[in-house]
Amino acid sequence: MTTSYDYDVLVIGAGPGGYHAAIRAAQLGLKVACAEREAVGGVCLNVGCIPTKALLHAGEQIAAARHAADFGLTFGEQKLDIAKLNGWKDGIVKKLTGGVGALFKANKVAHLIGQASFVDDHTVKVGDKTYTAANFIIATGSEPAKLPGLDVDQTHIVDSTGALVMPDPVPARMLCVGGGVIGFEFSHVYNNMGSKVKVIEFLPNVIPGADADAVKEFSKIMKKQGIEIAVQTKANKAEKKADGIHVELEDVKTGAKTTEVFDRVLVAVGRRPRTDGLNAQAAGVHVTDRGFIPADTKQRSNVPHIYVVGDVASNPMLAHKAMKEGLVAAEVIAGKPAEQDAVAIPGVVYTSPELAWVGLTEQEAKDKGYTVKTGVFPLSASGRAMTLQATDGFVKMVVEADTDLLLGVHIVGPHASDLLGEAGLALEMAATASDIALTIHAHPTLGESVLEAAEAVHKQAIHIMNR
Amino acid sequence: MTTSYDYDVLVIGAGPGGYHAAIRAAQLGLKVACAEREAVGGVCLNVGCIPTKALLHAGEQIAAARHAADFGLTFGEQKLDIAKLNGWKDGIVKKLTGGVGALFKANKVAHLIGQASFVDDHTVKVGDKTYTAANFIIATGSEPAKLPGLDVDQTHIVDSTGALVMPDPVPARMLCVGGGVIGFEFSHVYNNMGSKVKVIEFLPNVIPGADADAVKEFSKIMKKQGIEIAVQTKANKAEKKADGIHVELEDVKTGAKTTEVFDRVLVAVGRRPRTDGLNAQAAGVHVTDRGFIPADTKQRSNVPHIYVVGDVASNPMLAHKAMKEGLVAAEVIAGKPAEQDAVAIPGVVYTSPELAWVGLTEQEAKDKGYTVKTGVFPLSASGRAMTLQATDGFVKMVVEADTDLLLGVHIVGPHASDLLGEAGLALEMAATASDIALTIHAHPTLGESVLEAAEAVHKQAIHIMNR
Amino acid sequence: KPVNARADGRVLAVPAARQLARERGIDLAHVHGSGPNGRIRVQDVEAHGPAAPAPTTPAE
Ligand SMILES: Cc1cc2nc3c(=O)[nH]c(=O)nc-3n(C[C@H](O)[C@H](O)[C@H](O)COP(=O)(O)OP(=O)(O)OC[C@H]3O[C@@H](n4cnc5c(N)ncnc54)[C@H](O)[C@@H]3O)c2cc1C
Ligand SMILES: Cc1cc2nc3c(=O)[nH]c(=O)nc-3n(C[C@H](O)[C@H](O)[C@H](O)COP(=O)(O)OP(=O)(O)OC[C@H]3O[C@@H](n4cnc5c(N)ncnc54)[C@H](O)[C@@H]3O)c2cc1C
Repeated sequence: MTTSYDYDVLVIGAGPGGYHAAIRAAQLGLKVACAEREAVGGVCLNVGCIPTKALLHAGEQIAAARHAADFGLTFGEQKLDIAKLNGWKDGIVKKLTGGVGALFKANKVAHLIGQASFVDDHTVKVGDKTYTAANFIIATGSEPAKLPGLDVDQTHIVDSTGALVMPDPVPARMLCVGGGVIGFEFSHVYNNMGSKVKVIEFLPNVIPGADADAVKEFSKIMKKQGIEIAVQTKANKAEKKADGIHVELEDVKTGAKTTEVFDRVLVAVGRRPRTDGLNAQAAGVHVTDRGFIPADTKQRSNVPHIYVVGDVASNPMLAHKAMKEGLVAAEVIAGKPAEQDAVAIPGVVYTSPELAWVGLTEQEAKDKGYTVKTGVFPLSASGRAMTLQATDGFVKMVVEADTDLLLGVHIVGPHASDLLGEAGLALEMAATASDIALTIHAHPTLGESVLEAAEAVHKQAIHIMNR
Repeated sequence: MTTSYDYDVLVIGAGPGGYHAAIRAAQLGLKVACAEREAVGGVCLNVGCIPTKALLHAGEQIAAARHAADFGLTFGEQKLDIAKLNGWKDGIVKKLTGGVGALFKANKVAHLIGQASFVDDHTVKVGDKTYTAANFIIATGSEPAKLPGLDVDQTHIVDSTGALVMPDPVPARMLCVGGGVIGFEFSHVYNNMGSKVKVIEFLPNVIPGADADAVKEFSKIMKKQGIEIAVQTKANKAEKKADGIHVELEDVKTGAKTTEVFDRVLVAVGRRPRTDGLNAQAAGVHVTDRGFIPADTKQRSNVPHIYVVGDVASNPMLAHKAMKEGLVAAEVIAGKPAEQDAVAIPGVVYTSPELAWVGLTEQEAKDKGYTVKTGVFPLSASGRAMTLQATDGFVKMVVEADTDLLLGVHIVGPHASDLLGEAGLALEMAATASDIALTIHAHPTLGESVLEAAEAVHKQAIHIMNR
Repeated sequence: KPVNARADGRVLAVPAARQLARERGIDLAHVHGSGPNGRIRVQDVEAHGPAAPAPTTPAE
């Protein structure tokens, strides 16, 4: 590509969407720059996917040490050095963000430090300098939604970013406002670290978007682990007093109000797209009322040479969707036949057990007019799950009745996110339940439960009675 | 099927091959019996797959507690109650074998207790009674191979069955004769429980059958964990003395002999098919010199109504192969179009990290005449692996160069056995590396490393530089 | 005329076949899929015969 522009592609934002786009564009021989105003890696690496998983792992190790007593392994007094925990987590973040920086260098992606604002549809200003580019990829991501009445101070009342810094001591009483993925991941961490955690959710169900049976099983397990869950409940206001944070809770059905006292309140009520400072209108780029910049399946905005990927483009706000879209945008710009044509985008709650799914829920499939068959295999019948001390949960498969076509897979269980690999590939390959059932799965593995769920669709699972 | 026989199908042996065959035959409406002379569940449930995985999990929890110090979690003195450990393991076995018994009842499979011997090709004797059947399925399994000079007493010198009972105290010095899957699983257990373990292997490489690169990585990690490995070494004889078991080791290249002293010696030099007491010749069933009863892809022996499945039929001696063959035999008898047509049979070493593979190794693919491309993604570049404190290992993909057809996947890493689900389905569905690369994999998961290995085949992995 | 018409409007094709069809400018709705449920594999796209020129996105 020869142009009179400074760059073939200028990417705005170095989160997963942006850095995937930048690196792939560079791999394809384009001259690339990537502007970032905060830290390379975006929300995902710095204050999202990665640090949460580090804390979740630490919390799970605490729980595992407790469960080790079941097989005769006991320990003397346990000590958690909170400063070291936070440092370990930060070290992983640093390693990964440093890695992205190194990949930029190695791939010759120019890293522009500062906020990018459009001047016109081929020009941005980053700090004092202006740059021109033939194409832009907007990857400016998202930020936590706010909740009136609960002002985040990142100490007593925190959002997901504040919650990532584990305080010392661990708060005795924790309220999580919002029963979505992020809320439950933090609740699980704090619960394992010793907090008494309560989750409130406005809607009738937690983890909106997940299969109803899976959510039911998941909630049951979370409650068994000690997390209190109150649905159809909202938090009206919070007040710091000497004995803690007084939060007014309201039952949304009856309107009944109560006040409860906590030591830390996490506001995790969703995320909203972020376009502040971008000056999109200078480029003629359309921003919706809700702040999104919509894209077509080639990731093009309304301005054909300005692409948009990741959280700022659309829901679901997930890193792997951003990555895929980043690759598509880069390839389309390079003249490749790429398209965001994913059959399904997986979702995971990285608690222990995990809740992971890909494809349609049973209800979604019915709503779309499919005649549906399902197969469920409980992990209580899995030998591998027993040896892992993790028999809570199941694999549920949703299948089109007459064609056996796989529509969705919903897993509550250990390593559920690892099992999604097979489920996701199966959906993309238009596999049938038989394709999975006829594939040898190693014994003894958790993957056998995926096989058995497929067999259960045909009423032929071996390790349960098929009704 | 209406016959004048007592049963439509009589299965001999209630290991994974036999019990899968019996249950599937019953699901398909046949009148089924299953004879078993020892314990329902066979080697796999009683003294194989399951109890080893229980011990492996326990050992890994000990290691995990040690590594928890990295993130600030420390414990006072650790105590392992060996009796409780053995009891926990036995409890899992009991639960699973009890489960198979219950499934027999619920599926109306008659459980015949005792050794089955053929009287003629439609009759067996079990204990005092004789039973006739229209079809038989031989699923008599295998037993540990013996090594001259090392007589198993199940206390000092043990085979895999003896090794399953963890002695109190844990032996200080342990020799494992045989560097195969079973040998390494036990070595890993004992090493984690505090033994100083040495593994010797006659061949130039451990884990025969696995990809050479994967074995190299695996050996490196096992050594790093403290296991001593000596290849091209054999054990000639062992003598119990006051200070331990004196074992004469021989370097098979130089012939040099040394004597080393151990507290426990495990003989894990392979397994051989088991047909003792079966009186196969009375039914006209052909047994090879090496003791196998060969089967065709419909699992038929040379006598068309006598089927054979599992370890007694052929290598590899793996439970999931036995299960698949059991299902095939039952379905063929029921008139279904089943066939053992698996593209690949996965293999797993359930150490931590695991070594797991399915399909062709790079060398096998070359030997078969394929032009091969490979892609490798190291777990040291995986964010998920970092948060799991488990960055040793890699995913390696072997692909046909011109067609992109996937030929094999080789994984050294945490949860490798869970990741095999995707790899196995991909092989069975004749997927290409592109199919995997184009499928969205949830972030942050270990499955992303499978995706990145597929991208690496095309020199387009994102998180490493592609040479 | 589409040879692939499912009630849900989906054309069942593996990812690599979708990619190849895009590259060759072939509408998958007109490709005969040899797999179960008419699932289209790479070979099916190749067997579809000479393709129309791909509607490429010229890089600027
Ligand atoms: C606590 C938490 C946990 C999460 N866990 C997961 C998970 O496990 N899995 C998952 O898939 N998703 C997870 N997510 C969501 C995930 O982080 C986002 O989907 C992902 O980061 C979106 O990537 P992106 O590239 O679109 O944007 P972002 O990651 O938000 O990156 C956008 C970047 O653009 C920069 N930027 C914005 N405007 C400008 C400008 N004008 N000029 C220059 N730079 C600018 C920002 O500084 C930022 O670095 C989590 C989120 C949170 C908050
Ligand atoms: C320590 C160890 C670990 C292992 N780990 C794994 C693993 O992780 N994964 C894996 O895939 N494989 C593993 N294996 C191998 C696995 O156990 C075998 O492949 C599997 O058990 C074979 O199943 P089968 O049904 O063919 O025979 P078996 O399980 O051997 O069962 C045969 C049954 O037949 C009975 N029997 C024999 N003769 C007669 C007769 N004449 N009359 C009546 N009953 C009879 C026996 O008592 C036995 O119960 C392991 C093996 C060992 C020893």
